[in-house]
Amino acid sequence: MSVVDYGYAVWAPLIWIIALVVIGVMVLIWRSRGQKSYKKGTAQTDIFLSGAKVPPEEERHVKSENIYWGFFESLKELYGAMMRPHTGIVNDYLLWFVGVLAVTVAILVLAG
Amino acid sequence: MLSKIVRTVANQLILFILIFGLYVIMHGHLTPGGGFQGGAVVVSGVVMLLVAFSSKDLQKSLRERFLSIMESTGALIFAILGFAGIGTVFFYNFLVGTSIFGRIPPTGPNPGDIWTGGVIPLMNLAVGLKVIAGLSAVVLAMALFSIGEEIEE
Amino acid sequence: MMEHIPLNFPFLAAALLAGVAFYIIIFKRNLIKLIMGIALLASAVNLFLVALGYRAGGNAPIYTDVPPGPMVLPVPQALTLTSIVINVAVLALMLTMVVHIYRHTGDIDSKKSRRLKG
Amino acid sequence: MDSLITHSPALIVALPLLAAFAIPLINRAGPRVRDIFNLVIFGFIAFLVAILAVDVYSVGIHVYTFGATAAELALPGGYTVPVRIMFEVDGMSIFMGIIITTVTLAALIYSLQFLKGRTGQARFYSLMMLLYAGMMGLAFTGDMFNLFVFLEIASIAGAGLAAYRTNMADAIEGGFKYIVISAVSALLVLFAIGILYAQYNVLSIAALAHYMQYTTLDMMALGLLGGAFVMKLAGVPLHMWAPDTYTVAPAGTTPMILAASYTAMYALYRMTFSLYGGHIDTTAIGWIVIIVGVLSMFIGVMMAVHQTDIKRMMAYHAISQGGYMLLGLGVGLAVIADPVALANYGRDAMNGGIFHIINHVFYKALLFMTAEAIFFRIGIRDTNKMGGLARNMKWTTAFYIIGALAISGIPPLNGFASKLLIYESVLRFNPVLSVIAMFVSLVTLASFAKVFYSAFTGPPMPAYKEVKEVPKSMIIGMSILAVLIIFFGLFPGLIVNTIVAPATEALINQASYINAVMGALP
Amino acid sequence: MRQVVGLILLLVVVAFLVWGVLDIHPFGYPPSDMDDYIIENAQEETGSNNVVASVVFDYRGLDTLGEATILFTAVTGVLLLLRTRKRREESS
Repeated sequence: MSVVDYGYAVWAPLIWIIALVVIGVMVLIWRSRGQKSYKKGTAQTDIFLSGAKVPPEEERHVKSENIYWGFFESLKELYGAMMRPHTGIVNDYLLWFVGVLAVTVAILVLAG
Repeated sequence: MLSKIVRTVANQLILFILIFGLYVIMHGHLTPGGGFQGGAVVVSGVVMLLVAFSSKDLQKSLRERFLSIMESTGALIFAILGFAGIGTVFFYNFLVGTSIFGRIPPTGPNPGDIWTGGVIPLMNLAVGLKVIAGLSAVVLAMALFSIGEEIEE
Repeated sequence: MMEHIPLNFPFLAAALLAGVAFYIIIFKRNLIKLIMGIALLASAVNLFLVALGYRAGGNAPIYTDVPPGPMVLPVPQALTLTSIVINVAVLALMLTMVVHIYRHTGDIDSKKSRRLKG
Repeated sequence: MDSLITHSPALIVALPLLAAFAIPLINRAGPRVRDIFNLVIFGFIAFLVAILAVDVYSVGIHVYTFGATAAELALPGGYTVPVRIMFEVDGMSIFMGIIITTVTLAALIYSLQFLKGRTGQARFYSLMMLLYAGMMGLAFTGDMFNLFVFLEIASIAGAGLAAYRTNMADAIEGGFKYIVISAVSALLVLFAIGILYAQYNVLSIAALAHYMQYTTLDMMALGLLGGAFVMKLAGVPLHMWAPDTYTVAPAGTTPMILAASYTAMYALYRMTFSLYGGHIDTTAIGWIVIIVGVLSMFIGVMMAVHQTDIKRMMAYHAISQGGYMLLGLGVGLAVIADPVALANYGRDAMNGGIFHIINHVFYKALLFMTAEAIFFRIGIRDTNKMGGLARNMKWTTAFYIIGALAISGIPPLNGFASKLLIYESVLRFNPVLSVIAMFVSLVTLASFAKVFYSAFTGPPMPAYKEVKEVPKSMIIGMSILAVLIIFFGLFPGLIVNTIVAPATEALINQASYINAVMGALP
Repeated sequence: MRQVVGLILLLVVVAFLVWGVLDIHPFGYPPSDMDDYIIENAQEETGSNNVVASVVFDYRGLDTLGEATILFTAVTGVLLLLRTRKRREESS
């Protein structure tokens, strides 16, 4: 009932969840056997920026436009090419529409 | 607010426009025309009044609340006329053969009889009511909004 | 196909009218002209529909005092009636939105109303 | 009861119309009465949809002819063409009906407290009912011109709702773009209908499919229809209106406009499978659909990961997820001609594509609702200015996590099941497409993790110290969808065998769709 | 640039439309199974002399309901969008 059968394999979520629970329990057991030298509130948990002054709390949040900076930096050309058509002018939307109509009708009439 | 001549002529003319529009609505099942066309004729008269007089003066006699209620009523009458045939199926013309609008004309060309058509004249009336109210409301609301006037909910 | 050309001028007119409408909605930045182009496209489609139903030498399909003879097809006329009213409704809504755009931006150039892009 | 089942297709479309006409009158009795009226009548409509679904799944295609002397009488006596409008409800139609009804119910409950203290509530609910009626009519109808009429109803109501916040300039702009592209594409649909009518002088879809000669004109009509519906369903490169409109639409209605674009996708499938699918080689059409789908997946997700506006990012993800559905159905369309490939993987691909529609509508509706909940509380959509919201909006955060995991295809949520079906079957059709699909899924996870980090986690922002959780009705509306997502994820086999497989069968089996109307004509 | 591309695509579409519409049945001689049925039986079935009215309100009544609905929708949308400015500010 909960199993999807396709071609040569199946997907059974309940079995997957059981396996996940078993693995999680094992991981927790393993973790509990680690060494307990971590203490809250001591100097262990302070932030150390190689001696520089630590900014206050609400300024430590990384803005979303800075996340994945390297990804966008390396794909700059692709994004430049992809941003160019997105002009936001409604006439351009309709021009794309007419272009797609031309291509589709041409393919279907000449090939179909 | 146009000149006195225009206002006087409009005052006299609106009566004939209304009568012609109602004629087109009521004879929709016999002659060219129907609810939409006749309603459009009547709304053209409303637009003439809007041009002749200022939209504020028109708002005093023609209120959006009244128009909105009238439009909902027309639409409801039309939908309920469709529902009324639910005994057999939706939109079944259940009035043919009955005493109201139920006569069946002879096949082929004939002079025509107002008491024919089943639900069609009633639907024409409902649609005409709806079109008159709706389009007048749109025109009036646009005119009032463009001069920054209040539009009641 | 070629033998239809002397007869099919109404269809040809509809197609060319649609082409003019496409030209307007692609190249005219003025939003009011854009709406005019859409209205023109609607008229082209309505002309096409109502021309489909014409029968040579036919009367209007209304039996009240009609001379005997063939009748033109009634269904395309009904479809055209419906489509005309639909286009009236669409145009009313579009014009309302253009009024609002003019209120906000003080301009009806489609280049000016592009806050949402990218 | 039997008469109720017989008339249910008409009632499902007519009752929302009656409600929409009556709401401006009922509003005079106070907002509370109006809300109760909305919920009661919509509950009854949902009940009708349920009994109609049971009837369709047990009996078969349900034909309802308007204005005839009997509901099942499709053809007039002694004639071979249907003259009256008829509704033809098969597995695919009722599948769309179930999706639309669920989303609308959630949106209605969500909007109850979202709209509190705003103007124009009566007209807002009236437009909501009209949008629902338009979508249901578009899903149920078996008549070409009627399809155009319902398409216009859905478009106009959606544009009016999208521009609801008239004090924001971008809201008006989004609504205007939506109505413009809807009007142009609907007019091209009407042109294509005229072409088809000119050749065969019938308007019923089944009769057209029965008499279809597949001439050049028919191919041109198919091109016009396909372009128009791709525009409506926001497939790349015709997708640019979708982020603008989805971004500005008010809370409850963004999922409904999303569902409206998927009813356009349903119309595209109805045209390609039921109207044209029969006797021609549909490989070219299938490949066009596949290319549009792959482009949508890739460009949609690459644009989405770059956005900083939260609703705009979700809108681009809607485009990219729509690509999955087009990919699955396109594979099915490309191999529908040879039965071996269809039995091997084509049917699975179509199952995945159709199953992905319902999954995607549910979790994307949930995500849009969470985004609107944030906007409802802090009044901004820019993720650069957000931070630490999870401290105050716990329910919203939980729902966002569920939706984000589901859309990224993390097991055991429902997105994984449909995506797995698509991967496995497309792999056997063309491995490259499958690899692209998996890459798109990875980038999806990355972009949602980005928004989760910047909006919900992080140190407490001083600006949002007093942000409260959203009101009850919004939480209830969101939790309905969340529960459905988890259920669909845990029991995918049940859903696939119960409602997805009949939809696939209804699309593949064109002859039954035709015979339901034309009977045993030669 | 944009002008050139737009014109080329526009001409392609218009050329296909012209080619298509020249292929339709000759003007004035349409195929007419459904319409002949309606013209013959409209008077008995609906009792209306105006065949177009009988098509609009009886044979295709649902389309007319949808049409009236669209008009209602547009009026509702217009009145929704044209709320007064005072109310619009507090509705933000």
